[in-house]
Amino acid sequence: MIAGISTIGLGVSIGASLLQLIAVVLGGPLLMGLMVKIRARAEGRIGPPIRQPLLDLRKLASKERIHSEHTSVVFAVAPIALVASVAVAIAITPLVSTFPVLGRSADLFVVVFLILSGSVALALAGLDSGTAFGGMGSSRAMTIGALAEPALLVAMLALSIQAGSSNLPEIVSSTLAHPGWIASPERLLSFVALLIVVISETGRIPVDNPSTHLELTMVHEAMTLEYAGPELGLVLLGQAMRLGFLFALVANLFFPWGIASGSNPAGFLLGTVILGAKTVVLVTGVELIAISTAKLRLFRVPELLTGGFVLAVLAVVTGLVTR
Amino acid sequence: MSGSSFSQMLELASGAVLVCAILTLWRSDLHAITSILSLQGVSLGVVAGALAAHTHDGALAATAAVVLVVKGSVIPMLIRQVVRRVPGGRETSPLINVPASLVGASFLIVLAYLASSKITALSSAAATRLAPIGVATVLVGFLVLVTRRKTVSQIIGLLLIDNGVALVAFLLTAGVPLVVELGVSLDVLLVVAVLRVLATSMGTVSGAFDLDKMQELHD
Amino acid sequence: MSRLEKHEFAEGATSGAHGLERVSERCAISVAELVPQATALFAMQYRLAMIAAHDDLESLRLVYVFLKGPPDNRFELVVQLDREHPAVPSLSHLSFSASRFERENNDLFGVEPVGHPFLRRLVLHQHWPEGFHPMRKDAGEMPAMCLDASPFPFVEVGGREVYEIPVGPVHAGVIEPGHFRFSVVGETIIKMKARLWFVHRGIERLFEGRELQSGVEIAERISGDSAVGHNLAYCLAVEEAGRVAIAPEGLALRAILLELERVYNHIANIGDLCNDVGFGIAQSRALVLRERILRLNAEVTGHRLLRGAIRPGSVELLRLPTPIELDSILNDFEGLVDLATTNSVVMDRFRGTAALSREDAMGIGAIGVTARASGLVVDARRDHPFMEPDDSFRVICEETGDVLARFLVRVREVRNSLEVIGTLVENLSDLKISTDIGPRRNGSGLGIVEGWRGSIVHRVEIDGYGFITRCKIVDPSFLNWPALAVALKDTIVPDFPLANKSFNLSYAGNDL
Amino acid sequence: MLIYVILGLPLAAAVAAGILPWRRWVGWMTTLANSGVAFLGVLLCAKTVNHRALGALDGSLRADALSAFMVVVIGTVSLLAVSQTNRFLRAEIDRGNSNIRHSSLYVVLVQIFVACMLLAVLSANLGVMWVAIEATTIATTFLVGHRRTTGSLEASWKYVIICSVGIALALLGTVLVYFAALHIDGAHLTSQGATALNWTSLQANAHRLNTGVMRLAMALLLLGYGTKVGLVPMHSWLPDAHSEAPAPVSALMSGVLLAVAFYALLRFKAIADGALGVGYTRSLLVAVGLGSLFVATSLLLSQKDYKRMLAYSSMEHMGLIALGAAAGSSLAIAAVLLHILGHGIIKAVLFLSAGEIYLVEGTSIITEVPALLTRRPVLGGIFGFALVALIGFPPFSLFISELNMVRAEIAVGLTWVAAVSLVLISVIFVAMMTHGRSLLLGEPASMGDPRSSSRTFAVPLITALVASAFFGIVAWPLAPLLGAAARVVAR
Repeated sequence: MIAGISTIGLGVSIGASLLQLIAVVLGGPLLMGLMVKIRARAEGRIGPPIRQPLLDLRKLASKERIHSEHTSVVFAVAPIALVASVAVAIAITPLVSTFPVLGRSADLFVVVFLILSGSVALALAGLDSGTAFGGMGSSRAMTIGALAEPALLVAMLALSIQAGSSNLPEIVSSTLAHPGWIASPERLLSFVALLIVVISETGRIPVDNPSTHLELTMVHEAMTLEYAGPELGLVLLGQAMRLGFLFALVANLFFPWGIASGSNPAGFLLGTVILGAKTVVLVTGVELIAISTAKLRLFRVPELLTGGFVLAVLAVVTGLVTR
Repeated sequence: MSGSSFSQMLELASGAVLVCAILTLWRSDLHAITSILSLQGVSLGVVAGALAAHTHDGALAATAAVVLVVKGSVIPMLIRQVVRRVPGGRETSPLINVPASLVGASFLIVLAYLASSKITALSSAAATRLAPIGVATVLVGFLVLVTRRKTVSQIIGLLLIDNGVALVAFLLTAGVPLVVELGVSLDVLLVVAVLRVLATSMGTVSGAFDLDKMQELHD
Repeated sequence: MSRLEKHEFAEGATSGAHGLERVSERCAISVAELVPQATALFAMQYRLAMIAAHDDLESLRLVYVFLKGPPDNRFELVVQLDREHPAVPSLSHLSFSASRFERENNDLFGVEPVGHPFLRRLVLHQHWPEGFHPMRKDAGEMPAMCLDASPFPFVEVGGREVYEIPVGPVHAGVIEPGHFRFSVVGETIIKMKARLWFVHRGIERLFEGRELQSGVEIAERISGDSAVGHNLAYCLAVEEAGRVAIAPEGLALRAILLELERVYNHIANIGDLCNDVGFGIAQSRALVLRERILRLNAEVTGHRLLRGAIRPGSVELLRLPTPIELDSILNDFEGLVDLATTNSVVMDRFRGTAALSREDAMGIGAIGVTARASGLVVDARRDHPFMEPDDSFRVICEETGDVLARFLVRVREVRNSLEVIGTLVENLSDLKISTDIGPRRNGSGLGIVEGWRGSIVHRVEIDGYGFITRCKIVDPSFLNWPALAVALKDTIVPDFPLANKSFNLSYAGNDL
Repeated sequence: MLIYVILGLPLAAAVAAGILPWRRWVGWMTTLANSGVAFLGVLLCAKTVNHRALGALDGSLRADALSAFMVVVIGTVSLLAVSQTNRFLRAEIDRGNSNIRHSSLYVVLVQIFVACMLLAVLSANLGVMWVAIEATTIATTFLVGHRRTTGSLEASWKYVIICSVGIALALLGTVLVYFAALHIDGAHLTSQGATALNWTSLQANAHRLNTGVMRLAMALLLLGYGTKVGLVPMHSWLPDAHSEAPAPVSALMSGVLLAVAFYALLRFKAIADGALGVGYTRSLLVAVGLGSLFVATSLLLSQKDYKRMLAYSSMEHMGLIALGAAAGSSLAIAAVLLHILGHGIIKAVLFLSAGEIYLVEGTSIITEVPALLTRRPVLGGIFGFALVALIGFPPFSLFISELNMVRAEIAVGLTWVAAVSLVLISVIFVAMMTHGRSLLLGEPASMGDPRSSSRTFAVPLITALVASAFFGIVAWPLAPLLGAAARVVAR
């Protein structure tokens, strides 16, 4: 499996990674727009166009930079750190091709670490602004993150036990080789657990309400209240990329079919299209769940996340039992 | 039934039994919990049915039918009648909160896996390997029983334990002999019926569906 | 009662104007008699509905309006005060509402409540100069605002790990202004203090010197969502002052409008509650339904918010809602309610959130939906009816006092209101009822209407030339705002918007 | 045939009592049925004493010396308890606490209860035995909650929940034993089928059972059936159920139900000893036995309620029996069985007289019933003698059995266990004497009505006391039977 990388050449790998990055940078905002659209349609509204987030980003990029005088360098660096960490994660994860650059290092623990460091950067920025809401948002986000990250790790562990490796390209490749795995209990359990984590990490209902403007109830929004202009654009881009990345990752871990495994450029293009289709299906499903439910009471969110954690543990144990 | 689809079916149905047990810890809406319990009974019946189909065992098929009827519909129906009388229909005051009990459950699941290593070592059959799932269900049932304060929740905890034992029995020994199994099912049914009557009269005598309100006896 | 010296209300104790049993009494007393008289009235289960202050140029006059029902009992205590040193003994030890009215009069008229334990500014913010009382006849021009005003004294909550979250007065979203300060431990609210009166417009002063008919335009804009409630209260007060009786059909037409207003506002609120828990799909359905009713309103009265149909002495509708329309609204409404009540997450958010106990509701003197959700049976349609209540009318109460209770009270009131409208339209044919409100005479009148938030009370005084000399307004929000603060204790911060929305109090109606 | 009749008698009595409305003679009829059980039990003993076993129903039912001995215990104690049923029911009806319909139900349930216990000891199949013991829980629930007060309902709730959990664990243990039996020597046997759960075949193949599984199974079984026996850690139902149940039911539960559950443990112990050697089960039994003794001691010291005092004393004796069983030698098991018989009879007498005291005094607080001996000499006398017997005074049989258990423990090297248990027994001795003295002796506050206890009450109880003393002095009628029964399970 790993031997394949040598046959494919560094250049192609870099090309694949770049393609992934471009796909997610463009696709993430579009997915966000899609979610807004789906909700609007379900509520009987027309809603903004799907490309609205991209338009917003362009608008924000052309604005002037404004910093609160109470903020430090952390506040300025955090958006860049967020985008950079997600970008690295995107580049090394098999999304379009099974052989992205640095695929050997694409250990799932590395990816989890990258995602986590983006969250930490945002939380620090929320604290740095010194406002009541920023601190509140950071504390809530960290509480939720502290429960979501272990669930994410354990759910991934369940997958790596089944595949016999924690290397993401290998997990994806071996899933391709054993299609029967997707109906196994540990796959189903870790899929549900991962879905819960992704919903909470991307701040969707029922964990967080991305469309609310009520300061007191917000989680992820509250941390970024003080941002404006291009930096707000970066934060939004980072969040959109993270959303796109997480959904694409989940889609590929559980339904890897269509991913390019050779060096054929046509295969890459096909892989991109199929990846887009998979994530759209997944995102639609998640948004439909979000529409049919309401936001949980803040103190019930830990119940949901620990539930996800237990399911992940269950997946690991079932994996051990049925091996 | 082919070997691999048989074992996959067995895995899914057994997994469902345990997931249902986790869900009873997770949810506090008693109506929902009752439905989950019913689902668990059905999953248990499916386990027995799959085993019966695999081994062409008529007695086991009969057992599966009994389990489906008794645990899938009769017992949940009895419990639903008690739930209707609980004001609010919710488990409001568990001794430890839901996240903590869920984390506890994950420890119990690992514990069950470790504790069952001696059992799984004895046979390499597909079913035997799944025995820890049954043991874990028993332990989760214990957790429900110990931490929940509504009379109904305690009945549910008891049934979880019982379903877990039944799952172990099916997986390890393809069910105890039919006569014993019938006796066991009858006993469980009677216990639930008895508990239902007790819960109802406790509700009418002292208005207590909450065991915290019943603290007359202690040393 | 025996201790009270009775003075007959100008023309007979029982006003048979609307064919309803009503006991109205007025009693002029000295300052010294106030506390014993009020104590006696409170002992007889009267509630203090307002303290209206009047500047009669040579002296100041306070009118304490006490209400009790059913049967409809209204009692006014009138106290004359020295204009130079106006002071009355405070009733704050008898009634929490009294303490708020006294602070209001202290700000606006300079009437000092002697013995008030908590005498701080209420209506006027700190930048108003000391000693300026805008409602006095001789207040003159608007004074310059002070820049060095002391900050508003919030009670600070000490202790480890307590921190403060200031919110407002400008909020995200289109909401009226109000400043809230939370003292919080973790996510739990220990204390919430609301600072209002950012939109104080001097409405009561605007009434003074207007013609009776032209008071309508102001009354309908006191609180935009309660156009009928406030206007009807105003008209009833004017008609009582002028001793005018409206034919029962006219009262029924007015009742239809009142209930329509209740329905569209309650439905909007039900949708808002769902939106605040992130259940947008229910809100969009509620908004669609509200829009349908607003269009119906436009067809019934010519105005989407039901303005312009009710005037002193008259009521005029363009058409009546048809039973088919009402049925269809009810049908859609039941679908909406089903959507919300069958969602366990929504119900979980509502249940137990921001519970206001019956005792607290009573102690604060809460009224309207807020009070009924906490199990208090108060409804002006039963207690102080302006027309014989319809047989289908029910006072709707819940016991738990939480968000769910307030939600359910609204749901059940919508059903009941639609039923009431349905039976009222059956027996009506005339769409226009008009009575001449002359000949001119001077006097005072009290209008009490159960608006959709609660009892709205207007007390109007008119002179012999057809002009208003004073209009004192009490919106239910004025009495209910303190209840929100009490209910929030031990609620978590993210539940505040939901709790606030469930009370759904008016800023404009409170600030006046 | 004999086995069928023994099982059929209480069942027939139950059916009859179910059809007929409750009358005094119905009560006497059930008494007759139970005396029949006791008598036939003796007959069964005579047939099995020479190590023969009787089978019935294709070998599903089986009676050896141990079963026969248990039948005698069940018969005797239920005879004692049922003989007081009429008095109890009459009193309840007179006080308006009960009616004819409830009384009928009561009689039926008692007989079903007895039948279930008989089935448990006569079953050859460990699964059927489980079903029978679980059925006793169901039958006794409403008996415990007979008075329908808050306290009795709470007690029966606790009783059902805790015992059902325990018994579910026992089922898990049974399943594991069955699993081990199906995989003898690591090979999967399917031919065994239903007989794999027959304890004779299990005992024969014991040495070939997988040790890992058997360890887990035995721990679960001890925890599970231990719940029914009232051993720690799942004992908390016992004081509540025993103190809230009507006196005859308490007598039956304390006297025999605990013993029947212990009988199940003895059976499994024999299998486990074959598979694992004596050490494993012994250490488990010592742990729960000493634990129970310790808990019972600490709670007896400060006990204010005489019914709860008797309940904790049951825990104490079950702890002693567990320690005796831990020793496991023939001598020890014989002593254990004698202790079961002696405790059953004495505890039944005590609970019945405690019920009588409660009936006439209206309270179960020890200090509120002073000078019983002066005011009610017969009742006080019976209670006093029974208490003395319970503490282990000679000449009553409990003295002999406790002595022999201690001797057996020392003989197998459990000297420290014997020493600890003797210390705890001494503490209990002092505690019970103190409670007994404040109950029986002292200055009567008022004479009350010196209503003499009726003959139907006194005669059976005095007879039982005399019998207990008789077996304490001369052991010969029992010795061969005990020996034979002990050899069934002892190594």
